[in-house]
Amino acid sequence: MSLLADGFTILCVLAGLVFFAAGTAGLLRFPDTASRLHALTKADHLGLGLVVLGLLPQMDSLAGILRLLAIWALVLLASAATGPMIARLLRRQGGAS
Amino acid sequence: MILGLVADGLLAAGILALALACVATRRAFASAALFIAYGLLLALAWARLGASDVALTEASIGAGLSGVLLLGGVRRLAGLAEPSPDAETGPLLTVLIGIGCAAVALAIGAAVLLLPDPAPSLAPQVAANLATTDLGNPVTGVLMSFRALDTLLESAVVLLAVVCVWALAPEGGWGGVAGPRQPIVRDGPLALLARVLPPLGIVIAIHILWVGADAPGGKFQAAAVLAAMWLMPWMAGLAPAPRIDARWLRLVLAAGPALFILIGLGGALAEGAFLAYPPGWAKPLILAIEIVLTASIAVALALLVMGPPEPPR
Amino acid sequence: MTGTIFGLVGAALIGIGLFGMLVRRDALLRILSFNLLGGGVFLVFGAVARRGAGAGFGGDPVPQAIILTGIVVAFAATTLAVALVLRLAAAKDRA
Amino acid sequence: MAWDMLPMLAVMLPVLAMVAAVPLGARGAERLTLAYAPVGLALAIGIMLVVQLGGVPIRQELGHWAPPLGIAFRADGLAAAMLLTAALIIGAIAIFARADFGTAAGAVERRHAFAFWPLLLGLWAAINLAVVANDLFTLYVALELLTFAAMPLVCLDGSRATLQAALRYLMFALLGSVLYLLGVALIYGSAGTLDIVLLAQRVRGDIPVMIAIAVMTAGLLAKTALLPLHLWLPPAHAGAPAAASAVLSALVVKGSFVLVLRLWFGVMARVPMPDAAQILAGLGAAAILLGSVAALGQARLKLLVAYSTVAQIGYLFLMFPLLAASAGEVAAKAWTGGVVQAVSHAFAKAAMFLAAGIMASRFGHDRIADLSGAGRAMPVTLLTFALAGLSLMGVPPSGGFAAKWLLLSAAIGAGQWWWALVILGGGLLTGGYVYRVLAMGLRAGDPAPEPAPVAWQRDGIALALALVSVVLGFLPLAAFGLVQIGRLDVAP
Repeated sequence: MSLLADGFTILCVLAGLVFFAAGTAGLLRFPDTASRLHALTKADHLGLGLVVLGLLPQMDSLAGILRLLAIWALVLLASAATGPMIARLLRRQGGAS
Repeated sequence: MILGLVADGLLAAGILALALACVATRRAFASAALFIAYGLLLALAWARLGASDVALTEASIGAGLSGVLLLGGVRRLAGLAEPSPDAETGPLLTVLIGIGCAAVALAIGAAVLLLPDPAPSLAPQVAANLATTDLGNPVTGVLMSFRALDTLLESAVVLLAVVCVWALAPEGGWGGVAGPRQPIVRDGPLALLARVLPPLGIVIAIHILWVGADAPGGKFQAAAVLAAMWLMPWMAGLAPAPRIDARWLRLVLAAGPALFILIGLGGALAEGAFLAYPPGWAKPLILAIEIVLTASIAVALALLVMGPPEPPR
Repeated sequence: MTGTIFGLVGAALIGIGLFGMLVRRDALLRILSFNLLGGGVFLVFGAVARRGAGAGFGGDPVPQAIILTGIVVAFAATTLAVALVLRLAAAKDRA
Repeated sequence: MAWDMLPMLAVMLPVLAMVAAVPLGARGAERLTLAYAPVGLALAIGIMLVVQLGGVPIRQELGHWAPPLGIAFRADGLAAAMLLTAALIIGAIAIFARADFGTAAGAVERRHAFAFWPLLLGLWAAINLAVVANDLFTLYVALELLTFAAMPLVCLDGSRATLQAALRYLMFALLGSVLYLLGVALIYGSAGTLDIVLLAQRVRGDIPVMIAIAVMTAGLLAKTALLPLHLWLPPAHAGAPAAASAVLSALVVKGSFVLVLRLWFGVMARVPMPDAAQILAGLGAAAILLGSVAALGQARLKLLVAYSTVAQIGYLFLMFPLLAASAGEVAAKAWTGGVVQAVSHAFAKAAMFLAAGIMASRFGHDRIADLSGAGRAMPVTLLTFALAGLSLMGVPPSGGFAAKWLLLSAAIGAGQWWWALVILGGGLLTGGYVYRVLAMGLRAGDPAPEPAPVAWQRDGIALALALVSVVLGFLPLAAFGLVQIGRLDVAP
């Protein structure tokens, strides 16, 4: 059981890290702010989601599980708010990168 | 072990790179943004150093509130359209200062390496005496009992800082609301955050305060979160800043330090030493101080970020 | 080991922050540098705390509590400096 | 008996008053300050008596936690002298400042009136804490409290020039405190305690401690404004309102100076550093000579007085090599001389700044060249300036004379005659700039300015402070034995 859980954790966290790496690469390599933003938010949501998912079986209490989920939800909320704000700023500045 | 070292090395490299970038760039906005990232990495470093309480404080105050403050400062300074008239430091002087600073860094590095081994530590003494305070978190024990004087004085320093910031109010601003007027944002992402986040944040702050007695957390971290939950609707124009001459505001500001001092003086009367808690009363008294102090510090931190009152346009 | 690594990072940050404070002419950049310098000093203190780990604690709690106090005081100092810089710029604007 | 509570009360009551001042508002804070001033003075006198009669420092372990885990207050003779000095000067300033920062019954609260009183109380608390705290980190908090209270006093009038001076001061002060804190970290890492008495027993001259002392001293010198780190002082002290200038010059720089003493002759009591002490005194000598010359060249009275502070701070550092190189009676003379210099300069400089302020408000300017007629129009003010000047010059009998004579004979006794030459040369230069002002004031000038309604109390307070600085010189030498009590560098 614990072997299975550990395997699940390792797989999920590794997959999450791949998304983080992809997001970071996008941030560095993409030409304009809009697509950078896109790469960052999409990849990070999935990356963090996978990391949180992977860590869930490692928690030994309900409180820990709730806290992990709360972290994920708060990060989602924050980036859901900041992404459009940056995009809006971009539009106001005339789309300059 | 090896993995830990690699993590430490990466973290160290990241912190140094961000700090260098922060100093190298001449654009204040970029510098402030880099500083926030630096603060967050620093919080991770604190976690690695086994100092979770400090990590929380660094993330909330060192990176969070300082970041808001600095970014806000950059924005408002740009609004004042003040071209920096001062000349840059000359290249020769820059090099000389650089050499001097490198020498200082090397000397401090050498001092760190030459610290005695085994390191002197008060951890055993804290562990031995923590039981008398009924607290489980040793850092809270130090802050509220063994070295309670520092915490008390610090709360007074924060209050004095509010007086200082207010003392910088321009002519005609006295008696108005703290800080610049914020444009009202009715919809959009900021308005959403400003409406959704505060109830959540307040719950989290109370949680951080409550667990602080036994786990990482406590009044400073909780106060920083509470201050942020006030600042966000303020920035969205949804929650007005208070008038600085409001009686309730000044009473809340003063309540925490005043209660702390009065309980300390009570200890002097009852137990023969300032800040001595009567046996069995340590935890309830500490909790009472922490709760009131959280309110005072939260208000003070928010007012510090808002800035001095300004004359109406 | 972790303690020593971050102690050395702290020493480097002190050099970087000091350099920024002395070389930069823009007041806000100086305040930022002051914060870098402060972060370095706290890290050196953190290294000291880490080295003193024992009695079941991950670090010596006394310096940890001192750092906590120090971070709050440093923040208060930063707000003061920023408020002063803004006030000065506004005074220049009017002049 | 609970005499051990006195130092704690001398610190915590002004903190409590400062906290209460915020909700009380400008008028309430003003009355609270004036009501507390005699209490604070009584506490200081009580501490002095207890220390003097008992012959040992007053100690209290806060919360019954003994160092190294806990924090102790320790009021020795030096602390008692500084507490009394602070209580007298701040009490006098509080009365003096009512005309500028008072609020009439029913009047609307004004910004500078709201700010001044809690700042003054905070400054008082910080000075008291800086002299009685025995823990290096508590002293750091005291330094920050001092900076926060002093900085807004510099720019209370809100003009561009004073804001600029305040920003420069703040940058120096913040750099100074963060360097001090760095040293605290290294000392804790080396010795595992921050209690000065314990450190005096534990510290040996190993490298981390020496580096710590070096950075801490550098930071504190920036706050004390010892040449070449003095650049912030003249604009800051000259631009502030007279009452604020007086406390800044008289007391604030002394706070960080006492910390240097605590480091060199407390923490490092067993580790003499004669070479470094020579450097420190060399900077002091340069400050005396260059500061006095700069004062001679100033066109404005308040700047002249501020540069005089730069010079007088220099004298404080002459005691370091004398203490490091000698023991017994010679060292005792050097110690007493340094402390009496700090105290007598505090009174003389407070009086001088108040007198300069009274003249400036009467004339509407403080250009020295246009002060003719001051002697006829305001004889008491000019007399105050002259008395304070005599003490600064070191003319007998005055507190300044006692200080300089003690330092002089300690220099001869320690075989370091060159410092004696500096003291004499500094006295002559001081005479020069004081004479410049007096000569101009005594010249029968244009029709004396209209007798503006300057309250006689203000003149009286300034004169009283100047008289104290002179009367210190009449005290029998034995009275100064107080400041020897509790010296850690001679403890067994």
